[in-house]
Amino acid sequence: MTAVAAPAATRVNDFAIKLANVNGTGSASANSLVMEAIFRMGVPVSGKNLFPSNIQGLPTWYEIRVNHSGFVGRVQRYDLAVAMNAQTIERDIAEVTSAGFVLYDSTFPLDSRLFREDVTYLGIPLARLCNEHFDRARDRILMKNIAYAGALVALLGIEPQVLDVLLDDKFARKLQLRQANHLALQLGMDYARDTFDCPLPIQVRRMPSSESILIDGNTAAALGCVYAGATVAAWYPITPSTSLMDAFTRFCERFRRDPETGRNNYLIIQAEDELAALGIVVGAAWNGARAFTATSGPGLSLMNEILGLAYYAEIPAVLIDVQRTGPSTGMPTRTQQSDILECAYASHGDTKHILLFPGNPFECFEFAARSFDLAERFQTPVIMLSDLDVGMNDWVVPKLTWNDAYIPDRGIVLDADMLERLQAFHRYSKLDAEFVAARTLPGVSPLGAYFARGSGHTEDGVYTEFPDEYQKVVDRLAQKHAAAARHMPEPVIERREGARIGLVTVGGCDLAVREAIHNLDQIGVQAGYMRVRGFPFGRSVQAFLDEHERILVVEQNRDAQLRTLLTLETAVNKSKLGSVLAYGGYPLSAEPVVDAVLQLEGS
Amino acid sequence: MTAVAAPAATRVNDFAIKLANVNGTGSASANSLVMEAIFRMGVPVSGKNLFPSNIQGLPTWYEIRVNHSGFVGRVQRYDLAVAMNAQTIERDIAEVTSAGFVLYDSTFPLDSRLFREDVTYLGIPLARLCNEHFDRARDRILMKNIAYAGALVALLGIEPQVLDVLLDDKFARKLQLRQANHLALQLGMDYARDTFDCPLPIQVRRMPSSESILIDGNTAAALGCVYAGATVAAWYPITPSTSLMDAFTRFCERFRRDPETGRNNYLIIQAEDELAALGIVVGAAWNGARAFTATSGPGLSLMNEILGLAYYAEIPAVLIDVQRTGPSTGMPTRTQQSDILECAYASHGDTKHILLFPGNPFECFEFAARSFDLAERFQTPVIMLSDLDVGMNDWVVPKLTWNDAYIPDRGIVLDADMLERLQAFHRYSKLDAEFVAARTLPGVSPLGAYFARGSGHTEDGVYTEFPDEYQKVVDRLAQKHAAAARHMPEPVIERREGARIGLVTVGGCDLAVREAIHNLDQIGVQAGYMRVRGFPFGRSVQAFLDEHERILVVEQNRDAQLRTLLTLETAVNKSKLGSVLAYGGYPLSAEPVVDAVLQLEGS
Amino acid sequence: MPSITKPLVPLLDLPRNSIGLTQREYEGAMSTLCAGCGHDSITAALVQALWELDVQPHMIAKLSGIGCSSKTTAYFAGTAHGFNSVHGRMAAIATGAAAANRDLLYIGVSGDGDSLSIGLGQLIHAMRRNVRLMYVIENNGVYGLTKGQFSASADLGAVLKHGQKNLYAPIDPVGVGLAIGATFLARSFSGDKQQLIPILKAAAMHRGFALVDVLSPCVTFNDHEGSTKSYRYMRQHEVQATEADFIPFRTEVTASIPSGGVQSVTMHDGSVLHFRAAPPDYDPTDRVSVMRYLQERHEAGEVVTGVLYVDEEAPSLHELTNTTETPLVKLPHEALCPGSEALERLQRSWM
Amino acid sequence: MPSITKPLVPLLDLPRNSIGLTQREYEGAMSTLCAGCGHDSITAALVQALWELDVQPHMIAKLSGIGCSSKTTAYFAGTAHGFNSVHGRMAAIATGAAAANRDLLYIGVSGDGDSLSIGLGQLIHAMRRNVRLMYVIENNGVYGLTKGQFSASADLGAVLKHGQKNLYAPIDPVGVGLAIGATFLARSFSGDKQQLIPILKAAAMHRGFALVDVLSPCVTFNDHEGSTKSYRYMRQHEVQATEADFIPFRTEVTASIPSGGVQSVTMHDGSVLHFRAAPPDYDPTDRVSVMRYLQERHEAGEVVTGVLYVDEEAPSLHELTNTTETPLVKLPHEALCPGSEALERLQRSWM
Ligand SMILES: Cc1ncc(C[n+]2csc(CCOP(=O)(O)OP(=O)(O)O)c2C)c(N)n1
Ligand SMILES: Cc1ncc(C[n+]2csc(CCOP(=O)(O)OP(=O)(O)O)c2C)c(N)n1
Ligand code: SF4
Ligand code: SF4
Ligand SMILES: [Mg+2]
Ligand SMILES: [Mg+2]
Repeated sequence: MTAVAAPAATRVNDFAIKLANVNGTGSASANSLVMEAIFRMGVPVSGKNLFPSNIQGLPTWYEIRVNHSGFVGRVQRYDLAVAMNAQTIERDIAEVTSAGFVLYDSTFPLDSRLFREDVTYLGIPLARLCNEHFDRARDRILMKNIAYAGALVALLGIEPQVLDVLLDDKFARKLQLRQANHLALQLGMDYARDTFDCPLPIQVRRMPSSESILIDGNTAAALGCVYAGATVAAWYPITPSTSLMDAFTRFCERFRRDPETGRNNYLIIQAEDELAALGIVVGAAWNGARAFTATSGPGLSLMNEILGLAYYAEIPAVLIDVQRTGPSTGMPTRTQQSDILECAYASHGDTKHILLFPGNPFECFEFAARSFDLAERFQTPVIMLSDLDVGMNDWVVPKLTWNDAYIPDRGIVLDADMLERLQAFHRYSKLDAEFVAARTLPGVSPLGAYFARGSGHTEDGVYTEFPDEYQKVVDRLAQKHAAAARHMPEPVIERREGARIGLVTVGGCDLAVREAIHNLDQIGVQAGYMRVRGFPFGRSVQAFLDEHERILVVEQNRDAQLRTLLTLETAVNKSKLGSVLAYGGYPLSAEPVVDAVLQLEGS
Repeated sequence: MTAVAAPAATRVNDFAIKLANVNGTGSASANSLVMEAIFRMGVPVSGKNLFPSNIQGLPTWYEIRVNHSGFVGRVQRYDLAVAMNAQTIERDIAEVTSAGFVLYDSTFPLDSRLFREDVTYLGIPLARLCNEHFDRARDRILMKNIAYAGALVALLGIEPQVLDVLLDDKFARKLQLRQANHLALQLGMDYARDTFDCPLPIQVRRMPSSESILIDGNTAAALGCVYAGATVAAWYPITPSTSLMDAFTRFCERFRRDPETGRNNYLIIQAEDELAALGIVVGAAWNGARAFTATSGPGLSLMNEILGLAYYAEIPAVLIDVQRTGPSTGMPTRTQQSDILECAYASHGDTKHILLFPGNPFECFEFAARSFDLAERFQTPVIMLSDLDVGMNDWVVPKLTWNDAYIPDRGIVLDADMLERLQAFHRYSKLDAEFVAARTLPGVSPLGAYFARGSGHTEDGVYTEFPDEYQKVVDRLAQKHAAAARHMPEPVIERREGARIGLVTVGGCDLAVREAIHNLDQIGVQAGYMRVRGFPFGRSVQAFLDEHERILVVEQNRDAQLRTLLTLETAVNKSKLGSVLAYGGYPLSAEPVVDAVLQLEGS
Repeated sequence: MPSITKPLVPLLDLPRNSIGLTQREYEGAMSTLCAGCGHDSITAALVQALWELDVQPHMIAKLSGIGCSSKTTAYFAGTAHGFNSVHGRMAAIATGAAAANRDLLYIGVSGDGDSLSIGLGQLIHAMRRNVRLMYVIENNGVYGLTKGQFSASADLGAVLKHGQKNLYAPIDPVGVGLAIGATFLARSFSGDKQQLIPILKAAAMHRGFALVDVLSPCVTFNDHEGSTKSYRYMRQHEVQATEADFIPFRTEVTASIPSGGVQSVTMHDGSVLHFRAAPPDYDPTDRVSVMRYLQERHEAGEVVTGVLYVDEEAPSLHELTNTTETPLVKLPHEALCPGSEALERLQRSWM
Repeated sequence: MPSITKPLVPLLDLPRNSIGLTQREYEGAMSTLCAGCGHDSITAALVQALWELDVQPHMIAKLSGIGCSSKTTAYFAGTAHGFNSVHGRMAAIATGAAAANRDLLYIGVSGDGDSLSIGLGQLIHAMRRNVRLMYVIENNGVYGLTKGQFSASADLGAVLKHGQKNLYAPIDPVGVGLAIGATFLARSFSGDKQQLIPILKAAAMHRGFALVDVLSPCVTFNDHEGSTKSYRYMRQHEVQATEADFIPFRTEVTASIPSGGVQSVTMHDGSVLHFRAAPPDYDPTDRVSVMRYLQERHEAGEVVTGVLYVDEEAPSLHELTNTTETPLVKLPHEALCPGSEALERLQRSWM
């Protein structure tokens, strides 16, 4: 069948497409190629990879959202679907908006039951084209992907030369592959141009390029650790945190090798499990190194005991939890924000931790670096809660910057001279207004020795079982944690004239919630916006809660964990707090937020 | 110096004494001997063992509280101190009430700095007496303890024949030891009678004996597990839970050995760590056995990951957490109630568990048995939170009873016939009004097979990554947990006419809080009483909170963990909730509770 | 991958075992592993071994941890209960299951990451308790499911696609088993079904804990040049120490056992396991000589396969703990609850 | 217990080592262990060994887990930093510490429960990484601090005071170390200071991970008749495979080395470790023969003590990972932070 020009009006730089593939067929690179091309045309775009916890043969999707105003959060329906997976084609076609498009491989006839009156089908004989032009079986499979990418270039009006450049960069050193890719791309473009009237009503048009970059949160966080001066890293592989350590390793190989000696100014240990990973970090931090680990839910649970040790023995430790869908193994390749409560109070006994909540890769870089300052200043574990969406998907964010005047905040660390001058060194007694005690590093001098322990201890670190001595120390720990509030990153707040409702959210929900607020504004409904970025909460968080009659806490978990934390750790009256919960494992989109606000307004 | 009869008026069955010793010198048996004797005279008594996390040479105390009205919670000052430990004698004497008594070994002169004008010193040459009458070094040390016990018998007016019986029972099969003990006891008694005018104003007088027993919570809990039909137990040694598994082992050897074959109807495994211990329990429970483990804080933290697995795969598992002072290793031999929050939400992702809070050994027996019914009915982990005070100290409680008509609640378990009749078996879809699904046990029949997994699954237990299928199951889990509220033990509530203040507490705080309410009543201040005994909370908990203007939550931790749970899981307005927190590691006493209420009344 | 061909052949003409079942009844769900993954060959071998053993499929209990390898419990014995638990703890969970019901056949499937890193402590202690459990390690030297990091069994100096080099000596589960007194240790290769099947059968019949370390190439992350877990390497370096040739009593085919250098071990259930020793002096019951032989071959760069060590004398967990014959799960409550009178009596001493 | 005699002797007349310190400076807090506990004798040996090694006490880092044994890090080198961590994870924590600062002397003290049950995985993997760490197991076959349950090193058939019998074969850390390629394995007895001290010195100088398994009777829970961890048993069954006789280069006293059957190993720092082999053919560098010998002696009911295996060739963690000579903790921020320009350059490819 030939293309029927869709009745829909032209929509420039404002559409969403979904690419449905089978994992392990090499579609990933083709998909990101399209997304990157759009990015290079200066158009705000996002690419979300919905991949299975499997290596080959299961369904995988890639969603591209293009939006001139920067609202590139996830949507739930698509203007165009590239349907390359027979297992899911029915669902995939069903998700196309009315008057939308379906691109499929017409080498094989499409099951008639899959036809919809209200969408346009763009059949392209991808398999046939590739079989005609490529000999190696491997190429025939891989190049199908590049071919549909080529077709999209034509259909969406993407500038072909942008792709030429991309391919040339990508395969700079691989002539043969480069040629193959160019050919496949051309095949798709030509076929589309010859067969359909291109571009479709949904199309891309160059915008003035901004100073932004395309980066995923794990890469950014790893870079933050490098810049903060982390020297020891220990980890145990787990999706979706693995790529963070991979990136840290790459950056260290590039930036941390002594030019003269060729020796490494870092040490990364792939531990035997997460207990060891955090143990290594705690040992290194006790010894004075900036050390961190990255993990996800199951690893976090295994780290509970040692987190309590670090809290009580007052040892800095940085832990990055890239959250995924729980409980238990859950859905390892789906996103969620469901470790908030466990992170806040991890371990038995009375414990409280410092948390950071980056909302995008830019903040992953910034907060990762900041974690080390906070951990060392307050001599306690700091947990940065990222998630799969923020950590593994490519985001368009402002260029990262670094202030070369930065000096690491090591907190109160006494050196040999200070110890000399000091009358006596009390490891665990309040030394500053923020209830922090002075620490020393092993090897400093005979005067600096103390005994770190997770057992009851006096202000000198001596073992005790006397209530008063024990309480002195644990009371200070509570005060210390409270004092950290002043040092947390401020929440992002956008007040709106006459808004009775305030939307409070966290992390990667950012874009979708902003979009919701924008859409609500279009229909004359106002809502304030706050995204918390650290725990303990500071004054501004309290202020925002107080300013609004009703609060809706938007988060990606079943049990309203952020709402829980706000209920417990601010003075807010919980009856004021409502929830918008999205926890199916996909990144948040604006619709449910809009609906919830309207419902509340209605009531 | 000779005894000056204290001016104080005679106080019958209402006093407290503290025995200060060095651990590893065999004082424990002598101390409990005195306490048991008082118990056998029908007088309400408690004996609290404040021992160090050490095997030999550190301070250890034993506190005996005698109170005719049954208020035998801990006190902070003592009418009589037996000062046998030079390391702590200063503190020990300081804690004696004015007009109180100090019993010490006068073989060696007492440091004059230890003299107080307002107390009476009872010097007894214990070492000399024992050296004169015993030859073996071991006896000379051990018998000193029995000798001061003898002195106390005379000084407190305990019936000697009660002790004769006790010793005869105790050393029924050990003639020589029996004689030695009798002799030492006599030496102490005689010396006291000859030297001081006995009995002292603080004295014991027989009361009509009630149907009560003397028992510790760990023994009672172990017995509860035996009666509930637990067949598999796995554990890793940790104070203060160890004695629970020791007792379970003893009871099994006694009650679970097949008379004919001599084979065991149980299997107890000392695991390599707590991860394995809970793993073994989960494996056994998946297979249909009633299985449990007992641990304390550090073990609980290590069990976090597998708790999440049991929650999500819906496997019954009983965990008894005998709480101790945290965080980390903390004070292993001191009590606290600081695992409440971790137990309620243990593991990453969205999880919620069923909790039981016994307040004394009687309830340890009852709730331990009940845990298995709840775990199997709701196919989820059940955590019973005991603590060191309840678990390891001897309590006077009503005799335990068992209803022989009891039938274990196995929940919905399909057998081969049911499976035959059933159209199809859906492991994870709601089957009853309480959102519980049907389960089957391995080996039942080819129709009953299902795949248990901690990864995302459909209502049939099939792996899924689709949001809707995933949510169906986790939503049901939340509803199931809520439905369990109806099955929790009711809170213990005592309303008081015109009480504006309500005291809410948990576990072993029971006695001290009741005593506080009694004392307040004496001075005309009324306070209502509620002790919660299970989570999720039921209607009655909400009702009590609503009925009172102000609520004081009395608990033994720093961070007000019960108050936190009430704030989150009831509709109460948290501004109404105040706290009384005692977390130094010693059992609660009434004083701080009285003070807090008066302060609140004052304001 | 048996489960994939499932739809094609009609059931009728398939051969049946002595309990009247075809191999189909021992198959499971369709595999979702990579085409060519060694793990699927092991699944196929398990299917045939179980079929040949005439076990009732629903009397099998399958347990695993987390990993590509651990997924395979879903791909055989579809009418048996399965438990895909958490990473590294399967040995403990299987121990509990075996404790509760001694009547089932327990098959644990794990990976080298699951067993030799995070789960090493649990594995060793399960071996030490001699829990009756066939424990198969699908050993590929990498963490497949997390995309190919080195596992603790990766070869010293092995190189990953993206150039990373392994710095640490590999942990050999058989060596560890020997050191801590394991009672059944075997090694095989996923590509050698003919050897693997009898080994799996022997393991299934073993009295206690039977460890079967099966080298199983990861075609996606670890089947390249130089990997000692690759098909190529195994084909070149495999040395069969012993060929297990397993004969259940009910079908005496002693005829098939060749004479000379034959070493026989009677399994706890009376069936007999015959070893044809490659080196005529190889004695799989003598720990010391086994250690020496393996160490020597290892230094010669060879991978010794076969049933390498067996001790059928050592009692299993239930025997050690003297538990009753009846599975604990089958005991009626009356047999477990002492009742009110006993409670009354017991409390006298506490009054 | 050295720390207990502390107040008595005036410092002056005590002998001083080459850096002018008396043994006092190597002592720590007063022990709170039971009188007669083997652990205290090990503490005493450590004090003397460290003194003889002329190490600056504050350049020592002491780490331990939880247990009576783990408490002993408080009883020596009082001016050194100590870390009494959590149960079973010390090996990992010490690995991290060693990673951060390669200039300190790391001494880990643990127990058999801490190391062979809950901590077994961590211990094995620390050995595998060959972290430079002297790891002392104060091995008494029981969990002392929790009042005497059996540990994984308890003897098969051993009986506790209250009659319980151990059903499982003991795990021997030396055997496990041999199986997984550890590079320094020694065993000694707390009651034999003369042998223990040179072994501890050798372990301290070892290039990588040095495991010292010291049988250390628990007089309270495990020193009774029939316990192979008792003083009586050790005195009867100890067989010295090798006597370590350690001579740092700076003080060549070769005179004291007898000729004949002497086996010398040069430690990574150039100092030499001499072994006088009890069985003349004993070669502590040949893994296979070591395995055989130990297995044989074990079956003969003997406990072989001495430095049982050494490999000074194997590179340690820092060598394997090629980290810089300067301890990582001493690197200035400039050496670690690439700076804004590099960030600028890096991001070009992402625009
Ligand atoms: C506690 C925990 N940590 C990490 C992971 C992530 N993870 C899943 S599978 C796996 C390793 C699998 O390797 P292996 O056992 O060798 O199986 P393979 O995929 O190679 O067959 C890891 C680290 C997890 N699921 N749980
Ligand atoms: C996670 C955890 N589980 C259990 C304990 C309790 N615990 C303290 S010491 C110890 C065993 C000590 O045995 P070992 O290491 O042999 O030392 P020993 O006392 O015999 O010298 C145990 C189980 C703990 N502290 N932490
Ligand atoms: S990744 Fe490797 S181990 Fe996993 S399925 Fe593919 S081939 Fe098999
Ligand atoms: S209990 Fe045993 S190990 Fe612990 S201090 Fe006493 S003797 Fe030593
Ligand atoms: Mg693997
Ligand atoms: Mg021990």
